[in-house]
Amino acid sequence: MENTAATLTFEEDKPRDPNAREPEDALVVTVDGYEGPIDLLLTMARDQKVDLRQISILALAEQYLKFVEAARKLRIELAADYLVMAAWLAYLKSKLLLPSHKSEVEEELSGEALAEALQFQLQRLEAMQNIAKQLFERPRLGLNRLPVGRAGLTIEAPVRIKWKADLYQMLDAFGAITKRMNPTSYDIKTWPLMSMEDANQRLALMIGFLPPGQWKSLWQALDRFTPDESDASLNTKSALASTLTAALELVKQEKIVLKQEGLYAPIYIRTPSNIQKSDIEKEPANDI
Amino acid sequence: MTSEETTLNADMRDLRVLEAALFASREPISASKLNIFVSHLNPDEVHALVARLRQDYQGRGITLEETDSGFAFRTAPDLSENLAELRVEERRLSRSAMETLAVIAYHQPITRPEIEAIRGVATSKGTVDALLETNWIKPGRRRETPGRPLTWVTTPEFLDHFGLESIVDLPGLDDLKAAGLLDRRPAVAVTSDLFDGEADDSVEDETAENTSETEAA
Amino acid sequence: MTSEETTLNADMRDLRVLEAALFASREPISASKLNIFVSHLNPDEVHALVARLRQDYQGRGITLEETDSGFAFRTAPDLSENLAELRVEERRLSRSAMETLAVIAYHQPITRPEIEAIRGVATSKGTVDALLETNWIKPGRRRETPGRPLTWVTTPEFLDHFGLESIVDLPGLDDLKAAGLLDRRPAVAVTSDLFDGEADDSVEDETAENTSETEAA
Repeated sequence: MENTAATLTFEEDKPRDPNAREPEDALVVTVDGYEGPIDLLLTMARDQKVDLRQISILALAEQYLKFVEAARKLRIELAADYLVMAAWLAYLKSKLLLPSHKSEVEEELSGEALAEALQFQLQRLEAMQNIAKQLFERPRLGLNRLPVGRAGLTIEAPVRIKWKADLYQMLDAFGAITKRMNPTSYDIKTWPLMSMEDANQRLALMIGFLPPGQWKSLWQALDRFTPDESDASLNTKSALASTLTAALELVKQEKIVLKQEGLYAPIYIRTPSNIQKSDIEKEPANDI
Repeated sequence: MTSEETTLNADMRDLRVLEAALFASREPISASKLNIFVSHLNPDEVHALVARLRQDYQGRGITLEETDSGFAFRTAPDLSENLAELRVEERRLSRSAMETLAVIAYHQPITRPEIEAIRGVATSKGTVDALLETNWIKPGRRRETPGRPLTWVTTPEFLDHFGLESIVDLPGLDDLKAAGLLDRRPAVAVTSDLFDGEADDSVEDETAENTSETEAA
Repeated sequence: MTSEETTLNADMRDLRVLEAALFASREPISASKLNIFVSHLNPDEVHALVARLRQDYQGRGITLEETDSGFAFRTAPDLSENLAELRVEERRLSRSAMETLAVIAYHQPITRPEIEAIRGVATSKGTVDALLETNWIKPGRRRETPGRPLTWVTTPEFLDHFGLESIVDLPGLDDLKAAGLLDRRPAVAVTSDLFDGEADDSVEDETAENTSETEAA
């Protein structure tokens, strides 16, 4: 992390000039071929061509945020977990840039600690990707090492039958019965609405994506959790409604906390600072 | 194989290639086909190598034989009585037997009418016979209900064959769904999804309950 | 094979029987199963014969391999380019399936949420399905934590396919362990140990326990 401190620059983003050619236009915005945000981050980190242990997490966060910004400009809808990562990195960036910032919440992890965690995550994933490559380069059975075949046995003996089945076949058969006996749906065209189930899944994924602790005291506007807040289509409206309902359900389960400063004001969301119920009750009164 | 001069020989690699090819092939290989594996050699050279291979295996447990269709390694004829154990024919279960096995595994102890209700088809006698032959299922206790129907359970051989430590280690419905093996949502169904979720839970509970029964048995 | 004294040896027949049995089976044969073919011998004697067989085939076109599931003859890896003709069709796995396999192999037994935490992405439907189909992974025991989640482990077929004698022979395992990179916990939990020392003891214990389990396997 020493390195991160060295590369800290306390500069605000320059005011945007609409006529200037933005450098991130040159950025190739595509998430095809990435397994997820961590994989994308890892690819960006590799492009820095330094050892992962020496990498500047701050620079990496900035690169990722630029990428997401460029994607938004091009109206490319990013999957929820990419947006969660962006929100988290923005938070991390602010913590790294304001290292002395006193946290309102006790036990909040420092920016360095969070950067360290991300670095570990990247190292671990890189190790797994390298290992996967190594594994498949080994002399494999049937490709580089051929099984010695039964070229016909000259044996005079009664044939013994050996039944053979594998677990996959059995599970597959069981799945087939369940599928066959529970025909669910008629193929009816549906409105382009975000269902409660979708919103539930999406929100749960976004909340659950990061391990507990990383989101401490990170208030996020609720509409960041909807697919695309920029248009006023029926789908967007339904998405907001469904997401709010899903969020309320999660509040009930004490998985998140909501906050609204006033009537019609934006709604904010974050994970509880602690799992304990007592801590949730300590939240300001205007929490829902 | 022990002789030093053989190992040191220049065409040892060609010999090894032919040896490996003959071992790996399920069917006999003709002389001309063998030549493809060592294409830089002429047919006479290939024959010389095959002759040498044959000599190498003289007196071993396997011999190199020449038949009408080509060359092949075989177990030495004088060992047949010792190898009777290996005269095994692998057979695969039919789809319906596989389904029945899966139902028994997940719902045991289960009666035959219950199996039929779950699968939605009558179980043929051949299916049960085939399963009994595998030794993967056996009759369990009779159910203490009118008619005292016989139940079916899986055997320790079943666990052994499928590499499971216990029946509770079978993946649950959620795991199957996650693996894509139970994807029963081809079209979007906005509200019915929620009810489906509940239905799944109840099935899961039932499975768990039945499983503990099995363990107690 | 040319040496007279070998042929004359008293246990040559036993050696030949084992050789023929190993040749005739496409799948590995365990030491105890091998013993059935030469039932008058004790396990140590069987091992000695297998060791001798293995030596006999040193430098030949096929080698006697040993894995957790037993012994099997396979063609020598250095001949693979010459035998391309005989290769089976390769089942291509997606990058995510390969990555998931590596995560399971090196962190086993591991639950699905743990796999997802390490990969930083939800496992897509069908990835586990594809891996199950290869028979390289199977469900392990359920973890004794709330919800009793299913764990995943690798199979003997996995070892056999990648030519590993056992799990501890996975490439780079020791280095990864020494670098602290084989930790199934979320990144924050791992690194926050350094900062607040408030590690989740239960997870820690379990990790240690499971690690030794893997080593023992």
